[in-house]
Amino acid sequence: MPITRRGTLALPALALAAGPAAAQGAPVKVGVLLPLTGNAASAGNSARAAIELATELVNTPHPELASMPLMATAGLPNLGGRKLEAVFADNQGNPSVGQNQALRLITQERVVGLTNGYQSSVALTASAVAERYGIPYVNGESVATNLTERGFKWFFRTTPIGPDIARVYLDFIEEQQKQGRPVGKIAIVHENTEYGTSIADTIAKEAEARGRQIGLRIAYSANSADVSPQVLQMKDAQPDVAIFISYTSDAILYMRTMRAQGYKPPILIGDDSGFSDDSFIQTVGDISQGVINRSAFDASRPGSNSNKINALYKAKTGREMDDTTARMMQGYLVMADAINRAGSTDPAKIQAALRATDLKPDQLMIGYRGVRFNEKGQNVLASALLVQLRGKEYVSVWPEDQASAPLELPFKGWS
Amino acid sequence: MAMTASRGAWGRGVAVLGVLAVLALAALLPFALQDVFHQRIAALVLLAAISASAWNLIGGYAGQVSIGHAVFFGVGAYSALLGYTLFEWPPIAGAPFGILISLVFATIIGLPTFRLRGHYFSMATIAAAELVRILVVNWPLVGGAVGLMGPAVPRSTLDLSFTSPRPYYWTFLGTLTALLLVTHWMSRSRMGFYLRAIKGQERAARSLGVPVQRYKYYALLLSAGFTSLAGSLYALMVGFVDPDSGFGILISVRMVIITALGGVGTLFGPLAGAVILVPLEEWTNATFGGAGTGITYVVYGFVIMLISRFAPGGLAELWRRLQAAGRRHAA
Amino acid sequence: MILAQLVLNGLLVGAVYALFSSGLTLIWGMMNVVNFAHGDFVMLAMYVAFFAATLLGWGPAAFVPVAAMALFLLGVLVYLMLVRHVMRGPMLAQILSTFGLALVLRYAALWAFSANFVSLPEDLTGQVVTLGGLRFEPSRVLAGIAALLVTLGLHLLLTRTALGSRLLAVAEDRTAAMLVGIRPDPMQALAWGIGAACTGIAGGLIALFFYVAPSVGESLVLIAFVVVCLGGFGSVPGALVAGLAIGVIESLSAFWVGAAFKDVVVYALFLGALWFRPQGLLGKA
Amino acid sequence: MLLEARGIVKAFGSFRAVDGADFHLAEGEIVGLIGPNGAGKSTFFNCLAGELQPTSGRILFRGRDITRAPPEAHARLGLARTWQVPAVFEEMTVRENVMVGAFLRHGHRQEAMRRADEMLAFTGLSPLAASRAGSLGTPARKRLEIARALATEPELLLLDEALAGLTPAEVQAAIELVRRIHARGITLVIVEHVMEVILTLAQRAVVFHQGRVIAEGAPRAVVEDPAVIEAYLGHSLRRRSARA
Repeated sequence: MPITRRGTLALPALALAAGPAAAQGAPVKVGVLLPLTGNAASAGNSARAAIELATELVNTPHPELASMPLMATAGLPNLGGRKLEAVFADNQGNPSVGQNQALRLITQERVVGLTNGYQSSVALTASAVAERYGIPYVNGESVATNLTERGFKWFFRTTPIGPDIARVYLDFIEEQQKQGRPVGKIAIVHENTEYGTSIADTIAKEAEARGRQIGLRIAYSANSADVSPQVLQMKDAQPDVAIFISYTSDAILYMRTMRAQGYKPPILIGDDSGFSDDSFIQTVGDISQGVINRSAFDASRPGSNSNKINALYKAKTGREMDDTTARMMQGYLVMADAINRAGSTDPAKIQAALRATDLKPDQLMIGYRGVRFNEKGQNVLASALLVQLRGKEYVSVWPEDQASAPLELPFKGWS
Repeated sequence: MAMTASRGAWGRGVAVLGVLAVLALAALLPFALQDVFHQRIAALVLLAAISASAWNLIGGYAGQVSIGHAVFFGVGAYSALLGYTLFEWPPIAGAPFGILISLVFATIIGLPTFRLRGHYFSMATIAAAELVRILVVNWPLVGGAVGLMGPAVPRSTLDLSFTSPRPYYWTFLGTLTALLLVTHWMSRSRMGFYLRAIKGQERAARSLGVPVQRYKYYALLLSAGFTSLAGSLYALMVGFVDPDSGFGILISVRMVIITALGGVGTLFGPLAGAVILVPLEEWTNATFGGAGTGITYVVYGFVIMLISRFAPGGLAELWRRLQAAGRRHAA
Repeated sequence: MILAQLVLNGLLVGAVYALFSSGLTLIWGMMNVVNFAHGDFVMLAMYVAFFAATLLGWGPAAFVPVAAMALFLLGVLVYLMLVRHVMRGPMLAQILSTFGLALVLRYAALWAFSANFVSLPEDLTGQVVTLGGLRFEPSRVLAGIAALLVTLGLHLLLTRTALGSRLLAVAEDRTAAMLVGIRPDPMQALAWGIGAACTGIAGGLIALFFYVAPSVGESLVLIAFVVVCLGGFGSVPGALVAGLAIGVIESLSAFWVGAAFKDVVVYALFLGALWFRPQGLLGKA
Repeated sequence: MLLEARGIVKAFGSFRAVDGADFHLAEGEIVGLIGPNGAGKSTFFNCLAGELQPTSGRILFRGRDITRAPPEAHARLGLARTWQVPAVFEEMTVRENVMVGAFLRHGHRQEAMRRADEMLAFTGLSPLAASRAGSLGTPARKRLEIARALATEPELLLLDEALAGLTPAEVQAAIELVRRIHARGITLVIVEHVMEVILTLAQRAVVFHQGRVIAEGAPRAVVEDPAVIEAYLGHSLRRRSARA
C-alpha cells in the first residue's frame, strides 16, 4: 500500500517558504481532522483556510497581533523557533474514517497533537484513538456534551457547549420579556441529526428548568427539498420567538420559504452553523435582515483581534470568517500555544501545558471570556454572544456590554 | 469433467493444502506489516470483505440485488452497542441478538419484496432501509440522531477493545474464513445450484421444481445474519455508531460496489474487491484528502469507472480472461 | 386555507420532482440502466444556470436551453464512452459505472466550484405572487408548467413520432430492431442525450429557487428514484403522477405527522403501492 | 387417466385465449397439440404446466387437482416441461444445468451429478458437459432443456415446440430422441405447428382453433378433417390478405 505524504505536505510547505528562514529543525506537526468532502465540506474547507492562515501567522512575525501568543514571533520560540505545520486529513464526515485518519496522523505523520473533527461523532471516535496513543486532542467546535464526559485525559475542548448556549438564549429571552416584549411562545425548529437534536434538547431542558414551555418543536431532515410545511406550521402557531438550528442549505431554504409564505416571527434566532455561514449571507442576506445569531466571533469592532483576523482571512479567501470557522481556528491556536509553552514535542508535556492553559480575552481571536480547562477538559470560560445581521455583516448586539450596535426588533427580514 | 476420481481427490487435496497455506499466510500478515495504520487497513479490508461476501449470498448467487443491506449491518452494529448502553454488556454479547433481529427483519422485508423483479426489488430494499434509518434517527431509546457509544475505556478483555489492530484482524479473518466456508459449501450444494438457477431464469427454475421464494428466503436469512455480524464487528472496532454510519445508504452501496468490482456470485470476488477498493479509498484519502479538493473521490470514482468499463464482470472476469489467455499460450 | 396552501405547495414541489425525474425515467425505463449519476447531472445543469446568470447576466429563457444542450452533449458522451460498454454486462456493472461517474462529477464540481452554497441573483428568484389568498413564487410555477410540458413532449415524442417508435423498438429488443434496420447505438445515444437534456431543463429551472452546491443532486436523487419506480419504469406520465402525488403527500405529512417523518410516510406508501402494483402505478405488467 | 382437463378457460381481459377446452391423456401416449398461430394451444399448454392459472375449469393429474398448483409443484408431481424459446441457465455449464433438474429427487451433489451425467449421455450432450450453456446454439439448447427436464424424472413431459427452428437433419435426430424418451415409459405432450412432426410422432392429435378443441383423433384422420383444413386454410388466407 503506497501511502505517500505528497498531498498533505504540499500547502504547508508553501507557507513555510514564505516566512523568514529562522527554522531550526523539522517543523512541529499538528494533525487537523476536517470534513473536507461530504455534506459538511463547505464548513471543512472554510476551516482549512483559517487554519492555514493561523499556521502562517504563527510562523511569521505579526506585530499587529502582538496581544495574542505566538503572533509577534516567527515559529515556536520555546522550541528554538521551529515552524508549526498543520497536517490536514479528510474525515469525510464519517466516524470510522475519522478514526482511521487519526491513527494515520499519529502513527505515520507523527503529529504531536490533534485538533478539530467538526462532527461530534468524528471527534468522538478520533479522540478515542488519541486517548489510547496518549496524544493530546484539542477540539474547537463540537458541541455534544458527552465528548467531555468520558473521563478522557487527553481531550480538551475550547468551544461553548449545549448548556452554555441554552443559557445565552434563555437569558436573552428573559431580558426581552423584562423590556415588555411578548416571549411566551417559543418555537424550536431543528434539523434532526446529532447537532440539531442535542442543541434543541438542551434548550428545551434549560427552558423547562426556568419554568418556560417550548410551544412548538419541529424536527426536520436537513436535506429536505421543501420546508414550506414547517413554515406553515409556524405561521399557524404564531410563536413569539423562533429558534432555528440549521445547516446552511436548509437555513437558505427557510428564509426563502418564509418570504414566499409571507411569514416572519417577531424574534428570529439562528443557532450559529447555517445562519453564520458566509454562503447564507451572500445568498439570502437581503431577505434575512435582523436575524439574530449565536456567535462567539464578532468581527465588527475595529481594532479587535477578531476584526484583524477576519480582514486577513478575507484577503486570503474573499469570504467573511464565520463563527464555526473562528472557533476551529481558536482551538488550533490553543494547541499551538500549549506546544510552545511545553517547550517540547513530548505529548505528556503538551498535555500538562494544556491543563495549565490560562488565556485572557485579549489573547484570543474570538470573544470567549478566556480559555481555562476544568478536570474534564472543558473550557470553563467559553461563552457566546448574540449578533444581528445588518446588511451583509453580523454586528454584536447582546449582551449589551459587548455590543457594538443596538438590538433592533422585531425581525425585519425583507422589505 | 473428464477428470478421473483419483485425480479429482488428488486435486482436491492440493486445493485444500493451498487454501490452508494462504490462510496461514493471511494469519501471519499482521506480523509482516509493522505499521499500525497498515495493519488497520488490513483489518478494514477483511471487514469490508465480510459484509460484501454476506451480501454476495443474496445479491451475487441468487441475483437479488438488494441495496438495503445496511438494515442488517446497522442492526448488528446497534445491537452490539445497545447492549452496552442499556445493560452494560460487553459489546460482543449483543451480536447474537443482532443476528436474531436481522433474521426477523429479513423475514419482514424479504417475504413481500421477493415478488418484485429487478429494479423494483432494489428500490424496495432502498426504501425499506431508509425507512428504518429515519425511524432510528427519531427514536431516542436507541440513541436517536446522536448514536451509541461503546465503552470509552475497556473495562475488561471481554470488551474486546484493543489499541492494536491485530486482534481485530484475526477476529475478522476467522469470521471471513467461516463465511467463505459456508459459502463454498452452499454453492456446491443443492441450494447453490438452485440460487444460480433462480438468478439465471426464474421461470425455468420453477418449472424444474425449484421453490423459488423459499430459496431466496434462505439466502436472505444467511446473508442477513452474516451482514449483521459484520455490523457488530464494526461497532466493536470503531466503538461508535450513528444512523448514518450504521444504516446509511452508502453502507449498502459499498457492499454492492465491492462485490461487483471483484466478481458477483464468485467465492473470492468480494474479497478481491475489498483488497482493491479499501486500500484505494485509504490511499486516495491519505494522499489527496488533506488538500480538501475532493480529488480523493475523483480518482476513486475514476478507477471504479475504468474497471466497470473494461471488465463489466469485475476482477473475476479479468481473471478468467487471463486464465483463458494462459491456456491459449500453453497450447 | 392552510390546507389549500399545503396542497398547492405540495403540487409545486411535486412538479419539481416530476421534472427532475423525467430524464431518469427515460434512461432507466428504456434502457434498464439505473443512472446513479442522475442527481449529479442535475447539479451540473444548475451550475450552468448559475454561471450563465451571474457571469453573463442571462435570464432563464437563455440559460435553460443552454443547460439542456450542455447536458444533451454530456448524456451522449457518457453513453458512448461508458454506458455502451457496460450495458451488455450484468446490471451490477451499470450500478458500478454510474456510481463511479457520480463520484467523479460530484467531486470534480467540488474541486472546480468549491463546496460553498451559491444561488442565482435575487432579482431572478425574487417575486412572490398572491392569488386568492394563496401565495406562490412564479419561478416554481414556471418549473411546474415546464414539468407538464416536458412530460407531454416526451410522451408525444415516444408515442407519436417515428423517432419515438425507433427508440422504443431498440428498448424493446435490440436484436430485433437491428433486423429491421435500426442501428441501436445512435438510437440509444440519442435517448441518453434526450434524457440528459430533460435533466438539463430541470436543473436550469430548479436553480431558480433552490441553492446550488456540489452536493445538491445527492439530496434529490433518492426521491427521484422513488418517483420513477412508483410511476413505473419508462412511463413518462407515470413519473408525473407519482411526482405530484409524492409532493402532496410530503407536504401534508410534514404538516400533520411531522417534518422528520415525512419520508417515512412516503417510503411506507411506496412499499405499500408496490405490494398492490408490483409494476408501478402506470407501468406495464 | 394420467391427466385430465375439463372446461379450461383462460381469459386475458375480455379476450379468451382458451375458451372451454377439454383434454385427457392416458399413460404412455404421445399426443400432439396442433393448431394455427394464435389458436390458444400455447396458452392451454402453459395452463397444463402450471405456468398460467386457468380462469375457470379443472386440471387433474392422476386424479389429483393441480389447477392452481404452482409450477414447482408440477415438477415435484412428475410433470416436466420445456420452453418454446429455450430458457437455459446461460451462466452455468451444461452439466450444472441438468444437475438443477436432478437435485429435485437427489439432495446429494454426487448423486445429482451421476444422474445428470446419465441424462447427458442419453441426450448425446456428454461432449458438451463442461461448456457454458450460454455458448450453445439453438439445437443444443433444446436438447439441454429436454435433458434437464428428464433429470427431474417426470412421468409426463410437455414439449413446447421442441423442434421449431431446426434443420431437417436436426429434426430427424430430435424425433429419434423423442421416441427414445417414450421408450423409457414417459408420456409426452407435444405442441407443434409443423404438421409433419405430429404425423410421424403422435399417436393422437388434438386440434385447437380460436381457443377450442375442434378435432381430435389419429393424426392422419385429423388432418383430413374439413374443419381442421378450414381452420388452417382460413388462417393462412387471412395472413396472406393481411400481407397484401
